[in-house]
Amino acid sequence: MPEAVYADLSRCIGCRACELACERENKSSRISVKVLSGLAAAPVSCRQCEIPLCTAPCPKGALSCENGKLEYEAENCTGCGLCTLACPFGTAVLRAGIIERCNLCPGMETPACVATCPAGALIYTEPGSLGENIRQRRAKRMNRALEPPAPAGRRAE
Amino acid sequence: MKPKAYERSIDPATRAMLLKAEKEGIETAWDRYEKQLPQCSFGQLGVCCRNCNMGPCRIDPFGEGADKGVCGATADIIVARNLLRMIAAGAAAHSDHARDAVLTFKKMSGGEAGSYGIKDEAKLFSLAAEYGISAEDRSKEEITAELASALLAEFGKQEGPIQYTRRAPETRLRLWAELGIEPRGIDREIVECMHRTHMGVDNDATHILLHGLRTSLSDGWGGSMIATEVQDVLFGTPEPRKATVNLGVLSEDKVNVIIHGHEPILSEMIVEAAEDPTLLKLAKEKGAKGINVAGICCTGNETLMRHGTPIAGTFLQQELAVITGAVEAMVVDVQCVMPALGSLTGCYHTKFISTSPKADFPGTNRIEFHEEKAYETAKEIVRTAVENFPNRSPEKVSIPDEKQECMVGFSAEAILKALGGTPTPLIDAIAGGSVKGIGAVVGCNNVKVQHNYGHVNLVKELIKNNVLVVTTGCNAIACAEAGLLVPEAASMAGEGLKGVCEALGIPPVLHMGSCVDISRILVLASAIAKALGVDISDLPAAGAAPEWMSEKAVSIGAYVVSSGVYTVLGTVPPVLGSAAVADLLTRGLDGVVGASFAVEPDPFKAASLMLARIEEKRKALGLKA
Amino acid sequence: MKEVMVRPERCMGCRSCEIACAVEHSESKSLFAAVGESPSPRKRIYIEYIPEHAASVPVTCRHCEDAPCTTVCPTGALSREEISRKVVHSPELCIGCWTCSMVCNYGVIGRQKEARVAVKCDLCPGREVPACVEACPTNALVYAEVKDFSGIKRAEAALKLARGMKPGSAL
Amino acid sequence: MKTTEKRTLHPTICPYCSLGCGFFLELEEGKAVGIRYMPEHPVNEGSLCPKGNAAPDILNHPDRLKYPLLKTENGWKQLEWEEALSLAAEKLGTARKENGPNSLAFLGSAKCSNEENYLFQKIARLLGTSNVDNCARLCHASTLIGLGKTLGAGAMTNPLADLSNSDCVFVIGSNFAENHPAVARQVLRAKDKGAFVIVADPRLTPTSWLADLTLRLKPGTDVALLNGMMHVIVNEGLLDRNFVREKTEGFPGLEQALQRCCPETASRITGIPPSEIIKAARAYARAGAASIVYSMGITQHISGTDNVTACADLALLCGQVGRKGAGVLPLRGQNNVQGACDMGALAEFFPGYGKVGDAEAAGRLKTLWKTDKLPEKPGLTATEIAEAAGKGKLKALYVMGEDLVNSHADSSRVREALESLDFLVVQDIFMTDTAEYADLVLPAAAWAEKEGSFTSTERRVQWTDRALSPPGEAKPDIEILLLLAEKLGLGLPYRTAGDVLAEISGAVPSYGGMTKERLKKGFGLIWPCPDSSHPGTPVLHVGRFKTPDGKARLIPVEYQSPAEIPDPDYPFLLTTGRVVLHYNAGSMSRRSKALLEKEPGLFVEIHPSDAKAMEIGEGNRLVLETRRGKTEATARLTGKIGPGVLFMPFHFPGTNVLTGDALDREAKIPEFKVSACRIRRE
Amino acid sequence: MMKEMKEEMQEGMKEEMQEGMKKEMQEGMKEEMQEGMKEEMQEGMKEEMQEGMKEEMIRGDTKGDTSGENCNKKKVLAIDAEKCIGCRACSSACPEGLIGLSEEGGRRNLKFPESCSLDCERCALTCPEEAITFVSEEGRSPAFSGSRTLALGLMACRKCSASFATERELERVRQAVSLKVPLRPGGDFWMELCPACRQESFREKEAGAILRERKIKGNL
Repeated sequence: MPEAVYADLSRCIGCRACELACERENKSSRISVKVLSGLAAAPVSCRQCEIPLCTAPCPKGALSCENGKLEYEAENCTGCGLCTLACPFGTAVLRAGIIERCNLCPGMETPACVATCPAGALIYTEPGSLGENIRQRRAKRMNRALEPPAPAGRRAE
Repeated sequence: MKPKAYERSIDPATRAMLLKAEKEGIETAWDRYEKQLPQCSFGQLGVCCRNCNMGPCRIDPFGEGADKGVCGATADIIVARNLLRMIAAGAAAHSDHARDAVLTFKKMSGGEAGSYGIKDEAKLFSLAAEYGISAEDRSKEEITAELASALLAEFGKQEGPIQYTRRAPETRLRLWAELGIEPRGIDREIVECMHRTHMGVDNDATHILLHGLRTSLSDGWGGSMIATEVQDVLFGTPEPRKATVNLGVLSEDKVNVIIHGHEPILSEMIVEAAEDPTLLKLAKEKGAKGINVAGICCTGNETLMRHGTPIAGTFLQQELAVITGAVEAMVVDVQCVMPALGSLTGCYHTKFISTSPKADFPGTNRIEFHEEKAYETAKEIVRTAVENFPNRSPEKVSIPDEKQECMVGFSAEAILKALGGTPTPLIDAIAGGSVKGIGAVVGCNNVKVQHNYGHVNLVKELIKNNVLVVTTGCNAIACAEAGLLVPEAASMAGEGLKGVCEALGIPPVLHMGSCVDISRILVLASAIAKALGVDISDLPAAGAAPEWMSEKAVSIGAYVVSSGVYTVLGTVPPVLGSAAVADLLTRGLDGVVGASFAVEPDPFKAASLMLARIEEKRKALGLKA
Repeated sequence: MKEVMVRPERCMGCRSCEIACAVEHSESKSLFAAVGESPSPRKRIYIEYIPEHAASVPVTCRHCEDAPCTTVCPTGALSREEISRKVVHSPELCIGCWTCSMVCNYGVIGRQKEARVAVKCDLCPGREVPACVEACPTNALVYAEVKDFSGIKRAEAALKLARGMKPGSAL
Repeated sequence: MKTTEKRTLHPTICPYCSLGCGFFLELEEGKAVGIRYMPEHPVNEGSLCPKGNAAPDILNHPDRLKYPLLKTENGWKQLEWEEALSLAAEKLGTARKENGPNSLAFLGSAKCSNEENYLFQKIARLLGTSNVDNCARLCHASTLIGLGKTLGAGAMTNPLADLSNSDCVFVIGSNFAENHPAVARQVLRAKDKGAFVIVADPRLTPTSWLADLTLRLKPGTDVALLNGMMHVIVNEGLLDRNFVREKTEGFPGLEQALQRCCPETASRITGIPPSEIIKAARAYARAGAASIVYSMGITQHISGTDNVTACADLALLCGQVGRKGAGVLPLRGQNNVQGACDMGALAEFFPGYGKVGDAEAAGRLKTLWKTDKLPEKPGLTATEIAEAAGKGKLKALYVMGEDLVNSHADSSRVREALESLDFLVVQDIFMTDTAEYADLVLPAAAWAEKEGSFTSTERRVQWTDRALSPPGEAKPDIEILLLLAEKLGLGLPYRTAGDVLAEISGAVPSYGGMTKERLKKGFGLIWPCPDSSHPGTPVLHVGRFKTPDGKARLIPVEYQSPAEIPDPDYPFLLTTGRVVLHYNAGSMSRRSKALLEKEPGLFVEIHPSDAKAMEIGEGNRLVLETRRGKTEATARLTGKIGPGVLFMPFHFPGTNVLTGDALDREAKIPEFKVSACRIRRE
Repeated sequence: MMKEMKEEMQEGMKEEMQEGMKKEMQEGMKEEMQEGMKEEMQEGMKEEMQEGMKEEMIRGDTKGDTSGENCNKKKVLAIDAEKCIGCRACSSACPEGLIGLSEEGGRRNLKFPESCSLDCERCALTCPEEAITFVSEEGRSPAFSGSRTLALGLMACRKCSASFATERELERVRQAVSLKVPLRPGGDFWMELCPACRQESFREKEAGAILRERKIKGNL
């Protein structure tokens, strides 16, 4: 099942290590992190859509999608840039006739940005299983509301 | 909006009593069912395993959750093991009933159970012959004793075969032997079921199911058949007779005693005790015009077949009988007795009397029944009922007037006799096409199906298409209540069947007895198959259990299919959780034993399935459509 | 707007709601037929077991007022129905980008593997009461307006207090 | 070494901050080409911050010093090693002969390995002077003194991973999200388990994003906050009575002192509402296990030592020490600042924290070093070295891996001091601003070009091997020092770092069981590790404290306003700190293209209301002025700081022109965090 | 003043878009016509190319030598103004940079040379709309006279008003995308934003929840 990089914004500390790591592995960073109103940082990178819009206008089929996995052959890409206009997230960037988008670091076991994220904010997983740990946390919080508050001075040895 | 009572049953008497129950705020099985809804889906699919304390484990049928139990059991294993345990329980019920009968027979032969005697000597000698007990210069008592010990040995034996399986056609026996499903001993198969389904023993679905078939055969051609044969010897082989059924049989002015359960050992005595002059005198003293005994479930069927005692109702009508307010004593022994009767009888003057050493219930006056002093105990029970007559509070009494005539008592022997000693006239009728084939419709009631809706409509559909129907258990009572067990019912049959029925003066639907008496159908089918020189699976016959509920029905279904008869079930068995097991039962078995199951809640579609199979068999036998 | 409200203390983790939800969103809508269906039906309610508290909690879509998933969905597949205020998903618009399941802080957006689209709770439009609420044997799920539900909770708490029990504990 | 095709992988430790994150350096034909992550490393579990990812950039950087350089009238002249070292030895010898050993001074580096710092201070002390110090003076000197006085050991009490076991994390004066990003990983893990995080910081930093309660106190008022919290804890009986009774001394004195600072007074001083002080105190005291995390925000004040002491008092009051998840965690700055201090590269400490002047410690060292003469009086600290040089008392200064022009406070005075020296040797990997003033510059090897052991902030001593050879003629510091020692006539008996470590384990008791082989197996050892079978001690103070009687000391401290408070002509309060993309003086991080691109120049954060009042727009060039000097920076309008407060990073030359050199009386650490300042548009 | 100007522009764009839709229908009809025409042209071109190659082989002097100058055979560019969507793939593909590209005044201008002596035909191959074809000297019809400059209207990003694509490009993309996913009014706001602004708008949306949570949490 195609995996992708997902961000848990409650953990991102805006350190931009992912940008550095991506730049080192792929010449230019395909993930961009910006701090919003000094209160939170949000990374953005290609969402690896399973029914991608970016492949729709590609005249030469350079950008194609087989069973949910995006493939890009630079040789027959004409650099027309139509895919950059079709991507709703604007994460397909045309630079020197080649489309630069996150290809999930094929050479590495987990993408560089996920491996390097100090806060563990980037997760590389199958889309369906994203909800699992979020639900666990939510359920824990819901259930803790039921537990009576810990008595003063409780010592957890 | 139609009152709920109408949706719950098609039988007017039942509807009347349901309305009364609603008015009196009495909870019945239907109300309790509604409180259970929605029922657990894992249970319905059979993918819940509680066989060890690492569990309970359940398998997510849609593959998102767990796909194996803690020990790694897959859905196939769990469904197969649960099914095997149902067959084991069903077979155990029948076979233990047979054990009681044989023990009574043994005590009778030893002179310890004076209340009993031998009613059908011919059958005694034919059974003895079957067991190879020579009859010349031997007294009846000696033969009886030897036969008793031979029969008793069938239960404990470790190596096969079980004597009565020899009655099946040669091809069938060879098939069972090849498949390794020839039963070796009645108790042994059941114990092995329990062993195999213990955690970590038999974990291959097909392997488990094969043993299931073997256990069911030890029930069908073992336990049940022994019960029927011994009961015929002790109480006589049923002959055709007339009787009445439904709640209307209860009388306003007589002491009503209901015999409910499965073993005739008790009910025969009660019927006899009810004719005891002293008790009749006492009844008169108490202001009753007499003692009226009515049956429910199979113990009712047994006395109905042999004495024509009226039947008050099917399994689901046991509470309604009490609700009429006219029942002085509800006398029960084993199987299909609802514990709710305990609290229900509390609301009325009815005495709930449990008798079997093996079965007790909350809220009963217990009068333990033993064969040694059978008749005395029976009299004591009837006396209790008679003494209870004055306590009846008239304002609570309301007996529906629905009462239906019926012609019963069609044991295999009776049918053969009616056909002139051999099955040929029937075979010719079938060959000729006036009778397309034989339909065996059996089974109990189930709140999941509108009461008697499945039974009656399926049977009507079959006879309309010239299929001679043989019936037992609650289906028989349901058909009787719908007026199908009278010769006049031939008018509802197709032309061919109508002609045959009118010629022989028999109803299109033959009541062959209680649940254990399905063995009579096997004997009949085997006789016809041998006469035709084919296997049972080649006969144009099909079985059905439109409203089955008890584990006995699962065992019956299993041995009917293993004997080669295609069976259609009305309610869904808990097997759909495993595609493999479901496929094996509904398709795979055809290749194994020449018959398989089908599940079809709609009685009309069920009938067409049976007709199609019968058509298929006729074509195979070269009979014209 | 009525919502599926949860009383975690009553949840026994029998998962009947999960199966009922999957069956309700299958083609045949009947348990026995749905079992064999492909694509196999997907549940929209999730029972989360918490080992530390040995408790199970049903987690389902809260149909948030300004749902992060509707704001983030690029093609408008996830949108709020004007009249019913429900957050609904139209599969034909879904491009499988999964940003909705990334921002949803209940983690209740599931995935239909075969069609590669998101699936989420739509409060069973065809039914008067959602399938999960109906299927719950212990009434841990209640389909009510928020204000009515807090009424139920208040009554329950009062009852428990009257019996000298802690309001949060199960009956 | 793991090899993929023709690329080889070498395990190494990140040279930047003190966490000691591990990763694999990827080499191709001896050149650093990339990084592979090391998920099994206990500290960073494979993750690396931006600086970690850019670490290899400095390895084959064109600016690297390649040859020894001598300053002549017409620029730098390239020298041979032989020539350079004999010149240095000769200059040092003459200065020592003419004006005595104390006219020499040695500035060690927290970037160099334990072995190099040990050798460096040994040479200084063998030459007869204790004027040897390192940049710990500028960051955690107050921790050494503060925690030393109270808990008996001036180091982090629990390992970093232990933070995930805390139910409450009290972060005061630390912006770990930017300066020690891997710590965020552990705090977030604690939060997942339901921990309550409190962040006390004047600025709104990414660290405060993780907080459940933020206390935005005025800079320099930490003691008031801590005293206020302790007041609440004592009065509400939330303290751990039996811990205080059995394990501490001095509670009556503290209790009595605390009466004077109730939450209301604390609120007046710090600017935080009393309710929040009370809430923070209760959360910290009530938690099953609570940790205090602090850094420069606590230490770099004239009240630095008092701040540290107050933190220790708070922890001791609530018994939150010496247990899983409960500890006091000072986050050190440099990758081997803890090691440098352990090695005694401090004016007042011998290796192993024996006091200079303490006869018994000196005796042990004399036998080990087979010498009869050791300095009896503590030498000049780093800040005093600059001062003494200014007054002409110092003749020769040997600086190893330290850019004091940019990292010391009041850099204009530092520049004058360096000019007035007779002889300045700078041994570094780049031509830093300090090296410009040197008479002799010696090219050193960077971290991956030499072998040696480094001690991280959690007392974990890790060994790194030599991955590639240094550029040009550069030599590992250890080789340079050995050659210099020979030239100075001090016959030192070792050749490799392993030999030096063997001697260290003799000199420093807590390194007793550490050998090169043991350190290379697994991920190093956490000291104290007294003997070769000892597994190391992740959690300190279990059972008893390292004080003579085994009991900790509760020492009351008074709030003292910062040296320089804003006044009419310097209305703004300037505080300095770090940003995630640069490191300390920036000599390394500013040379990495990827990092510089993202944070190109010096900026000053100013509150929008102040900016509007002075018509300052975003990005305008501003001139900042303090009593020490002037600097230019671009304005950044943000609500991260409060009105009347300015923030500047010190990774660019110019920031420390502004900072004052008022020193903490005990730890002699300059007050970087508070300076009065004024600004005007350029 | 700036605000009104922008409104008119948006008004203008809306009308154009509606016309675009109308035009699109007409184009659909025209396309069948062009299809037919295109086939003959390609047929024509193929024969002509084969002759050209045959000639060269016979002459044998320029075999293998594709550098432009000394091959004197000139080919005329035929530009189909209707088809060109101004995606400038051709200008970046041309090795000699013969196709001029400039953008001003809300218009993107592509200056096609009248003829080209290179025979790489890369521009024709890269054109997504196959708007560039080559006709021989004689076959030139009067319509294709002289060098052609196509000026295509540029769309300005609604947020940062930078012009990021021609209207036709966006029309082509909208058409292609709507084959995969129908674009409803709520779901195509991003079509009017330039890629950079799309990233920013998505970033704000992504962070919306956490920003609100941290603002609510109090003194942040």
